[in-house]
Amino acid sequence: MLKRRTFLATAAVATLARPAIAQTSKKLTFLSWNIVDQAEMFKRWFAAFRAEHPGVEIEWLDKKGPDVPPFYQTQLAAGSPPDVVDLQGGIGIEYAAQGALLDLTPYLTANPEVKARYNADYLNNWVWQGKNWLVPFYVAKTLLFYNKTLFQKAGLAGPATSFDELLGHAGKIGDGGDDQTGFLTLNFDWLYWALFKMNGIELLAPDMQKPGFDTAKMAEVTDQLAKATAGTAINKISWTGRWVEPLGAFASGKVGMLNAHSSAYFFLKGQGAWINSDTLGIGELPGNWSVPSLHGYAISKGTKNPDLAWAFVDFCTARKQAQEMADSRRILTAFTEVDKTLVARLEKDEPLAYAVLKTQLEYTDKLCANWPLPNDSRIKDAFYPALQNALLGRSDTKSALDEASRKVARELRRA
Amino acid sequence: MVCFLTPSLLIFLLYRMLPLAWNVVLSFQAWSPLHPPSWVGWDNYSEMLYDDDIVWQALWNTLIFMGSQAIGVVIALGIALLVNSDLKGASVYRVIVFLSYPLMTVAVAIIWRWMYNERGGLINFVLRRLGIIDKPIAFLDSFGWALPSTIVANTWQVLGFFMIVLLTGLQSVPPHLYEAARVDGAPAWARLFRITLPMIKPSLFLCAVIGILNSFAAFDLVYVMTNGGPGHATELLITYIYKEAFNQSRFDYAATLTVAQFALLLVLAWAAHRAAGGNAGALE
Amino acid sequence: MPLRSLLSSRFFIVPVAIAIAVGGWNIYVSLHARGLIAGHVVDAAGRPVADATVILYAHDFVTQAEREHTKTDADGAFRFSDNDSHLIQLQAIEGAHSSPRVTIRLWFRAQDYVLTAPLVIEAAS
Amino acid sequence: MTRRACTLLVLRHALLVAVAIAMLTPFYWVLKTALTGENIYAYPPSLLPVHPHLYNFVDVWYLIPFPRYLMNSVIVSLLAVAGNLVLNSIAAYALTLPFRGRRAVLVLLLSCTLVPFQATIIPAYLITARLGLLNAYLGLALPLMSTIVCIFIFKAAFEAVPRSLIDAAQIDGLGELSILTRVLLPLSTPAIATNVVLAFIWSWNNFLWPLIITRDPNMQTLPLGLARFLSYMEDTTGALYAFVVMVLAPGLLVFLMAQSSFMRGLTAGATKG
Repeated sequence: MLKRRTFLATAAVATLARPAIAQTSKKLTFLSWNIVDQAEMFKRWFAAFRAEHPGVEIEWLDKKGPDVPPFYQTQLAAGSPPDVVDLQGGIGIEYAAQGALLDLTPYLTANPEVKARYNADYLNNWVWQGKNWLVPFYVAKTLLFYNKTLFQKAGLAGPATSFDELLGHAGKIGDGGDDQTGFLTLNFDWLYWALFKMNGIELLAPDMQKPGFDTAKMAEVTDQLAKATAGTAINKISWTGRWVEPLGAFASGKVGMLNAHSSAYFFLKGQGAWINSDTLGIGELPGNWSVPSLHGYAISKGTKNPDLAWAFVDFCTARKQAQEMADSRRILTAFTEVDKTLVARLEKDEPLAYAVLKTQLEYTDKLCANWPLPNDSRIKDAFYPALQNALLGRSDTKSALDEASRKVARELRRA
Repeated sequence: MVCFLTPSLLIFLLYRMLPLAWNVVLSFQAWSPLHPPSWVGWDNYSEMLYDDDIVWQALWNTLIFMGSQAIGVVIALGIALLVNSDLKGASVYRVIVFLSYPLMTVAVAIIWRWMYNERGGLINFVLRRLGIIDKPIAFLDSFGWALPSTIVANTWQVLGFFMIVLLTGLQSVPPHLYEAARVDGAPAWARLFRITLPMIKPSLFLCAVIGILNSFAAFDLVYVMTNGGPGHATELLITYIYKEAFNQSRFDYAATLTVAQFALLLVLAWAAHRAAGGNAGALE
Repeated sequence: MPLRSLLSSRFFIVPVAIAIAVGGWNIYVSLHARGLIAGHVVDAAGRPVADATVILYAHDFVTQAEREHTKTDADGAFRFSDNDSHLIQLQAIEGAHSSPRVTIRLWFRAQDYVLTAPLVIEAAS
Repeated sequence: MTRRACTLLVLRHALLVAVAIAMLTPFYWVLKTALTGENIYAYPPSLLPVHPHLYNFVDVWYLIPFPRYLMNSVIVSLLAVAGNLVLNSIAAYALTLPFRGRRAVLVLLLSCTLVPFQATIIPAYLITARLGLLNAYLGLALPLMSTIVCIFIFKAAFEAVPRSLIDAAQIDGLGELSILTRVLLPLSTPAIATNVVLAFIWSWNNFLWPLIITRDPNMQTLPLGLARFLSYMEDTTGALYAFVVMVLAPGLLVFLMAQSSFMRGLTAGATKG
């Protein structure tokens, strides 16, 4: 019986061990960040790009968000990084600081019309040491969703204009009983930071070398938030939930306000049957502060043909493709004309989506928590757990903030 | 016939020993994928011991996780004793208890994450209906409950394998010992402690080794279920190594942690082997 | 391994049974997958509505994309002939009035399906 | 049957039924959620599925190329199982024969089990790249082709075979390999069954290695499809749980088919020594 099995194994070895990636004339690898639902659109783009650049073969890889870093780092170590990669949030600057990405400034200066496409505030999110490292793919920033029915029930007219008024509103709704809570925020990356920025609190000192948050005002604000979280004003999931839990809680209709970015709207609409123009209010946090959550195209420095990679990025962010992307996913691309046409179209078709996306075009000068940090995830990992302990009342504010600033200072020294 | 060993040894060399050596060398260097490695001697180790306090929480969680395997072994022993007889439906119970082991850990993590859910979850529903609690507990989001919840999920999956290993031990105990003990009128618990337990010590050793290995076989479970839990409440050494290597792209520091974990596991395995009467690899 | 005991062992019977079931199902699918969707449109009082527009939305992942629309004939009947989705929604519109979107879930793509209940256009939309 | 023995039996069965219920509830719960149509976030959750339907499975079938992922997983598992049987049996046979440094090899093998796979991703990837097995079934299966616990299971089974049989075979002039195939293996079919099931389970479960080594989507295995599905559908609808059920079904089917010889293998065969 053993003989037949060994024969099977050797046959398998011969047929199935296909040669390593076949080297064709010109190959371009594009690694995207969990956007496989746009497969048809990408296939059209690749076909159009191949028509313009004959003899180019495009290999498209798509990985789930948390799986992009391990895959990209392994490819980097093996010396075969994907030519173009879609990166999210602070990872762009981190990989640039690591020397993994190609500096795009020369390309942008050589093609001013490409640079002119983008909303400068969004483009400047990826400037580090005076150089541009990524161009926008699709962008979002936080806004305030509020439950109009709960607002009317608690006798509130509209969104708050100051931090204390915000906590006041949250308290009123939280007291409405029937395990209602007043305010909820997403907490991945730095999406909650607008709460501190509106109180004039900075994470780092102006020279970005020392922590800047160890102030009395920070302690006072953290105490207020911790007290609100202990009660029913702020829902605890704000500080522990990831993506499904907080949005699921708001979609259940029991939470007064939600601080989240525009792509959260489509998840909410799918989840909450109660959501329509009359029940879901759209507004800004006090002071119109907001935190960006951006996706951008980056080119790996290890690419074999940088010009082809730039041609691909230029092609993908061109007017036609960006419009297609904006229309199909109803998200902004930071390409000013494209976003305007999308918002205009939505004004007629979907008033609610229009209200959400309109906020993404306003107050782009008031973006915060977008510091170009080469070790963004390390600073986040040093800062957030300590803050989380204080907010959930697991440790007193003073010691939590001291520990946070000690650890952040150490990370800054090590960078 | 030593050449018979070479294919297996080759695979272990390629995928276990060489990577371990690579990690050991790297733990004395500072390297990121694009820069040439530079020797830094014991810096990484000193950082691990003095500067980094997450590693101690991860170590503590891992030890708790390994310790909790003992609970699984005790429960499995209880079930094995119940099932290890000529009971009519014994084989059906055996299959049911073992049914959870061949499952895909990612699937088990999703199932249990859904059962622990605050609103739609079964556990909260049953507890509230029995009146044990009045407000739902967010098991996977609370600092106190997160680790025990992952341990319960892991025990649920591994229980079957422990039961089978212990069954092999129980069935190798010659029956005449029990008759002799019964003739002398020894009570049930005396038979258990004086005859059964000493005789199945090798199986207990194997359970101990599997329990130790589980601390990194449970990577998928913790990664999908809580991804380190609220803060670092369910951070195991293995998830922390993964995060340091790939999220923080600090491969040199992750290598140091790997070497430290390997040393810890070696000591624990040696201790379990010493406690089980010193016949390593003899799987009775 | 004598052939007879091999044939009667479960490792042979179960895979063959599965293969037969899958084969049978595929044959059934190929016979019934012409993409025909047929139904009637009536108004609140149950009278067929002629010349009403019926829109077919196909489910593509998160959003509902409008695929095609057709007109009802004299006695309110309509037919689509090339639906290729397994999850569709139908809505009848006549002037300012429209019927609620009816979700139809099919067992496989392009399954031929005749609506059991007609699409009802309320008096006031 | 004295009254006391009878109550003891009833108690034993009651306890075992309780254990069985505790072990089976998660299966029931995921099946219920896969069938249900209602909003799975509503409280209180219903114990019986609310207007159950099977359309979630249809959605999943068209959303994720399930047959392709299933085929990939099966091919990798078969390669791993075949590799395991061949390599483990010859390695275990070599370990039963005394040779210099045998204890050293035993300790080496035991310490190899303690190296966590997650920490060896980069070197393993570099080695596989140099072997040219990236994005190939063999590359996916190679690290799983030999497992140390299974070598020890074979070793125990071979040592359980009485010496006299082996000596007789040697007298008849059989070579090493034919001793293994004609004398030892036929006598340790339960150990083979254990090897098949364990190797299948561990290769079927493998999530991280395929993630790193596969490039194009149609080379991915089931765990990757599941983790990918989890990412954008999250647990919003019953579809994710329908996919979990579809992923579990093949593994359970194989196990239920092989469980009789597997159980016999672990409980009776491997321990006569």
